[in-house]
Amino acid sequence: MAYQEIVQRALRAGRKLLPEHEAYEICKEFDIPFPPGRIAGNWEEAQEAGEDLGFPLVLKIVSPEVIHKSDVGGVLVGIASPADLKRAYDQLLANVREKAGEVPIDGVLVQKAMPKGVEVAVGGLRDEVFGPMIMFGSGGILIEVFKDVSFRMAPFDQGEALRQIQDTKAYELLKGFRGAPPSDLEALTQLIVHTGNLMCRIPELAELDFNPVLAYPEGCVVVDARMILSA
Amino acid sequence: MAYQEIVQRALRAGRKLLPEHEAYEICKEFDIPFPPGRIAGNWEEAQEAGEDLGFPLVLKIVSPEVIHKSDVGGVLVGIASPADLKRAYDQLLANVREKAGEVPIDGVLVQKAMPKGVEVAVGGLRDEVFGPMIMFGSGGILIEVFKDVSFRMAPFDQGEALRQIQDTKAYELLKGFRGAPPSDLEALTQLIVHTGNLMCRIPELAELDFNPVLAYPEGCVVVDARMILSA
Amino acid sequence: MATLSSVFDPKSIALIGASDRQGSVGQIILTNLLKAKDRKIFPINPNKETLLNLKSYPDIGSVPKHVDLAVIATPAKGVPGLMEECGKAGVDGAVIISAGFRETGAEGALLEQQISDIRKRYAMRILGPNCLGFVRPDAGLNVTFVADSPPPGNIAFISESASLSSTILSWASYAHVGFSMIASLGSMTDIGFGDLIDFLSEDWDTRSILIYMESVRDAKKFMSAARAFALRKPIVVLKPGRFAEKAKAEKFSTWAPLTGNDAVYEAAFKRAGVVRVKSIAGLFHTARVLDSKKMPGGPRLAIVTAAGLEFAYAGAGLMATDALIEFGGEPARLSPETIGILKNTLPPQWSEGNPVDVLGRTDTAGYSQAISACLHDPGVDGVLVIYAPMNIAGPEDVARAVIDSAKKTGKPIIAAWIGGAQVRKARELLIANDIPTYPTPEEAVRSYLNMFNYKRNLDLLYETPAEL
Amino acid sequence: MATLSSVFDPKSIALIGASDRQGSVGQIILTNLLKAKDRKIFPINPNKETLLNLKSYPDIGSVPKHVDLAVIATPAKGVPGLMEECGKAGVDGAVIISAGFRETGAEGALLEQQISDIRKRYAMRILGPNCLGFVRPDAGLNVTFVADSPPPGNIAFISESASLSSTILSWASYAHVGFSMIASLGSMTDIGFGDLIDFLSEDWDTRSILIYMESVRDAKKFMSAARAFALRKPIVVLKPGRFAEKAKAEKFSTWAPLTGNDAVYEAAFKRAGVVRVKSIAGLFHTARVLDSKKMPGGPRLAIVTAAGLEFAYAGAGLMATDALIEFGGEPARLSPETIGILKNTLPPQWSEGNPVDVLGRTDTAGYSQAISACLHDPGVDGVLVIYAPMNIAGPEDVARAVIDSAKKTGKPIIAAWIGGAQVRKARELLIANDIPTYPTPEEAVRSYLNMFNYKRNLDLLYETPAEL
Ligand SMILES: CC(C)(COP(=O)(O)OP(=O)(O)OC[C@H]1O[C@@H](n2cnc3c(N)ncnc32)[C@H](O)[C@@H]1OP(=O)(O)O)[C@@H](O)C(=O)NCCC(=O)NCCS
Ligand SMILES: CC(C)(COP(=O)(O)OP(=O)(O)OC[C@H]1O[C@@H](n2cnc3c(N)ncnc32)[C@H](O)[C@@H]1OP(=O)(O)O)[C@@H](O)C(=O)NCCC(=O)NCCS
Ligand SMILES: [Ca+2]
Ligand SMILES: [Ca+2]
Repeated sequence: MAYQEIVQRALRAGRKLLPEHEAYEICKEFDIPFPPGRIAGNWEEAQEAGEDLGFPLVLKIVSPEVIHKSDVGGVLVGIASPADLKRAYDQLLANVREKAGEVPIDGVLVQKAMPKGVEVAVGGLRDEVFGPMIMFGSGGILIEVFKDVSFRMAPFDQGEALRQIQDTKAYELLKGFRGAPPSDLEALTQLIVHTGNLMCRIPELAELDFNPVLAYPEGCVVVDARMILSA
Repeated sequence: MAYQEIVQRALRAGRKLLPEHEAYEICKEFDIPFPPGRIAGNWEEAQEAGEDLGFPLVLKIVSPEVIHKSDVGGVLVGIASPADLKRAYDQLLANVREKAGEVPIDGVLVQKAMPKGVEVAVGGLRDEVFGPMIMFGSGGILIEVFKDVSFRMAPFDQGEALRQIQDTKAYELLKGFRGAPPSDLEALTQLIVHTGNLMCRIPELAELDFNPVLAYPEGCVVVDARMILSA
Repeated sequence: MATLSSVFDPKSIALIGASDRQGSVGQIILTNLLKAKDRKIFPINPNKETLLNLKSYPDIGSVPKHVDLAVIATPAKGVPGLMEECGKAGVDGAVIISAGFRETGAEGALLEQQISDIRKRYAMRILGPNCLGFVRPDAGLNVTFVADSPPPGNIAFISESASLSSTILSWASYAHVGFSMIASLGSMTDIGFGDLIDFLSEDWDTRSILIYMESVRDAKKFMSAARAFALRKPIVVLKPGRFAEKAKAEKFSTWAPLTGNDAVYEAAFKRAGVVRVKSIAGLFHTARVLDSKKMPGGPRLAIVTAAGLEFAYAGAGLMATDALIEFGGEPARLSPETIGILKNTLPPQWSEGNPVDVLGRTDTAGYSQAISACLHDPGVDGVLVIYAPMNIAGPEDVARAVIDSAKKTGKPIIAAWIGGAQVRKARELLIANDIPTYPTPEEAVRSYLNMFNYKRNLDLLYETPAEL
Repeated sequence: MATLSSVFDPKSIALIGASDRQGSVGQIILTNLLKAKDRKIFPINPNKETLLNLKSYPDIGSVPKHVDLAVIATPAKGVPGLMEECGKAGVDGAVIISAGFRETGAEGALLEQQISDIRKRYAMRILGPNCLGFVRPDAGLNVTFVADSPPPGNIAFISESASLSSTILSWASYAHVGFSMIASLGSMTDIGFGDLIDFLSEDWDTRSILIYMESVRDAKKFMSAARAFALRKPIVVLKPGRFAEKAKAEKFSTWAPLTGNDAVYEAAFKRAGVVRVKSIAGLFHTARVLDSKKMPGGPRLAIVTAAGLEFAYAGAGLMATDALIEFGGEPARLSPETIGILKNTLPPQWSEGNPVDVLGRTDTAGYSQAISACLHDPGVDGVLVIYAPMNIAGPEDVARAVIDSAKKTGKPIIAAWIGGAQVRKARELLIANDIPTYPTPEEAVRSYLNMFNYKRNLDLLYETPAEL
């Protein structure tokens, strides 16, 4: 499905939030890497997805009304076997029902668990004066505590993305801190540039948030994504 | 054993490094909390220690010639059962032999695994001009990447220790970031004050390094410790 | 649509609200206008036959010639009517000095809307309202009610704040810093930052632009104009609101929302190749550096201190080194050749490195040789000379040595003459000879690095895509 | 051991190396000494019968009275012999101006060691060697070879750098900032920071101490002296080497190790209650604030801008607010009562908050009322008045309004008069009336916050244990 359709469908439904799996569909068209995964509407589909993807897995709730999935126990990690998967599947639905009440549930995102990497964050926002901006910074809570973030006007090229990364302390980690192997800056700058293009090409998009993005010695991957459309 | 003895014994042996378990013996006398643990000289003692302490456990190599234990595979974590313990014990010795060669080994430190907490670091150094100084900062690699650290001349009281903490960004995390419960600042400031006293009372000590110190909603604990004596 | 030349390079000017009432706005503007070279001036005042010995006209319609620019300095409520008359009379542009529009509430906003509509109907251009006007020293053209006029030069200053315009006007003549234009934008009903930057990019005399901006109104126009200009010449901006988010969060004040998201402005300035300074002092210092016409090619500064009779303690040189590292510069590493040359010319106790300490007993020749050795070192991008009142060589003598050295090099030389009355004359001498001069070494270093950052941003600019 | 009074408050002074050779060190010192009130001066020179109409003695032994202080200004190699003679003659203290000791290498270090041994044997005290000497303006006592003398006042300046001492000497008279003492420590063979701070803590005239320190030699003595002094009065230090670690790491220069571990110094200053400034400008600004004798009780600054005729754009007031937040201050939140009072006195378009914009048409009474309303607000700790040359009220008139307001309050008022020649007289007027005055609002804000930090550090000091 083309990204315009995803956006238009949400707008028609009066939705401003594009949840993770829809965000990934858009990422796909802009060559932004994300983990293999599949939406399961019931247990059988989840089981099948698990077999196809292989373990370890992560389960995430898919609901138009749940924005902060973790807050309602809507994310379960470390699923190592088919038995784990069954337990996690039931647990996930129970958690959400208990903490979020009777919200509509579109299914469960069965996602391949990604290995550890250097955590960074990439974001986008549309400034009413200057237009699309791309933010890069340390991932997780670091970005908030250390305000370790740098902005650029989109679009821009990989050279500029590299300078954006170099503006932040995250660069120290990415270079390979304390003997760790350096992260793949080629892939990461590509991801940032593609995110810039995405913000430019979809004017309906008000904000996007890829946090964390995991950077590896080879490649990098967005492991949580949200996009918000303008009113 | 009184701290003077530990220090004198090391000096007599021509050692400048006090390894983790010796550092803890000194900590004990200054009311600085560390994880329950025991030195095992052979597998039987390790097994017994495991039974007494309870799982999960951490194993660490004890050798006067291994300063950076992790670098030689000399630390194994996540030991959940007696079977794990056996595997880990053998693995540990094999790792060290492979990576460090035929170094003298005094035994294995069997230590109770501590739950996750906010990671901070406490250090001490003796300046040739101003005397004992205490350093506080973010734990792990953050202290190095973000230079998030504040110094005070020792000794000082808990009020000053609190201001020292407040000089750093770690304070944001300790206050309870993003809805997390606040850490026990009473316990942490006490630990810092005691560390100051320790530096003042042991003039032979050139440097000490508690990194990380884990802070909890109740209490806090040093989970790695090193002390270095003056030449 | 009339071009901006009708506003900023008018051959004929009518002043609506001209007056001979001593000290009135209309009288000061008229006096200023009459100093202009080769421009026709038409005072307009319904109650006067003549003003300052000039024939006065009752209204714009009665002026017998074509009027390029009407300067309006009468109370706000009459301005829409006057603009309509101007339109009918075929006037091309207007500078509206009058306050009392958008900034005063709904009623004023309505007046401003009327002006804007009239302007569009007649295809006129407007600077203001609520502005100080503009000055072009080279043409002797002062369209403001401030009597000062700076020396002619190559810097243009565009300000959203009228009081900062008049501050720069007052400061410029004192500091011997020349300007090609000083313009106050006021309400920006028509002419905004982008328009003026575009206009100035065609102006032969303007080699750099300084801006005081509180918020950009037309971001797109600003970005493309600034970017195009910055590709060839420096633009430096002073913009408040760096802590707007914090001020808002802590309810410190109400202005925060006005100044926008600072991180976004920062990114926009980066993209456009605009250098940002953070304080009014930074603006002054940068103006001085721009006026000196020599740009740092790199961050490596050599420091020549004249630490007087003392041998062991470098004082000011150390402070300068601290500032250099703090603000991202680099103390230059002198080559073995340079060290060799210095060894032959300086007393045996000299510092043997950077800062180069020209010891007390050395006469001015010592400074000249040290400065020249540093300038010839390929590892040196610029030289800072520091003078403190303890030297055996007099402050003016050392200043003259610096001035001579500056004539022989393309690298920037900056000066810090520390102290009181004793060094004042030397400072004035340096300033009059276009050596950027500061009261302390740290301020000198900071301003050097600001200019280097401009250079670097410029270099980076060529690597980013051209389209917005 | 003789007390420091023999050095810093000598009743009888011998100058060894006195001269009448015009411009020589010995001649300038002698001329300076002769201006002292109620002190016996004995010139010593083996080749002269009289010097400047005074009987000269061939050596210290020939002086018929007891000598408290010997000032030595002859070449280094002869100094140990002269010190020995001083000791024998029962002299209590010496100021050794001569250079050529430790700072020049092994041979000089040996000379210095000899001096030190002799000093101990005779229980004398020494300032120097390799120092500029000291000045005590109140007593008219200038024991240096710099002719300037600052006005008497209540600040003591102790400097490891001679050139910074002479800079402050030159600057002080220009800035109308009074000093109780200016002393250059030189080599610190005997008298160091700690000794002098202890001495000054007993000095009635000294109400604050400024220090330029490159490294402390006796840390323990410095800490206890500084801490004791700082409990009652301000100590402010300027110390280079903040980036010594970085400079060392990147091999920028060789001085890094000299200045010690900066984080450790920072902690030591905190413990002692010493405020650190980071630049020479910071030192000057702080001196001005100390001279004004009013200390900020908190970080909440009200800003009164005289933004002239303009309504919508605050310019300088915004820049001041930025600086205030950046450096850890707080824009004062005006109480409803204050807002009410201001509403009644200011034009309807005023800013309704802090910065308080006294609009253009207001006469000086408007400024006085606005300043007074802010000063009476319990939520305001200090007031910054900003003047830019666009005001209808003249720069000196507004300055006088500020001076009058300052007389009626214990809260600090600071001023920023921006611009060029137009505001120079007003600045001088403010300075002469002890209003700390700056060329830009950001510098004013920064200096205010430096002084507030002093206050806060002092408060914290009472909470930390007294023993080191
Ligand atoms: C523009 C302004 C200065 C005029 O104020 P003023 O001088 O008090 O106004 P006046 O009513 O006296 O008018 C000025 C002159 O124009 C004359 N005049 C009035 N209407 C006129 C008209 N339609 N055509 C020509 N002249 C006219 C007046 O007779 C007077 O001349 P006089 O001195 O010979 O009597 C004032 O309204 C204003 O806006 N001040 C603020 C300016 C400002 O702050 N600008 C922005 C900078 S930030
Ligand atoms: C101290 C110093 C200034 C003397 O230099 P100078 O004036 O060239 O020395 P001179 O040899 O001419 O001696 C000075 C006078 O003392 C006289 N003198 C020499 N020996 C003497 C003695 N034993 N007793 C008394 N007077 C003596 C000399 O005859 C001369 O007098 P004159 O001018 O009448 O001939 C110089 O050695 C010095 O150290 N300069 C650096 C000072 C400095 O930097 N201080 C530290 C600040 S950072
Ligand atoms: Ca000039
Ligand atoms: Ca004074």
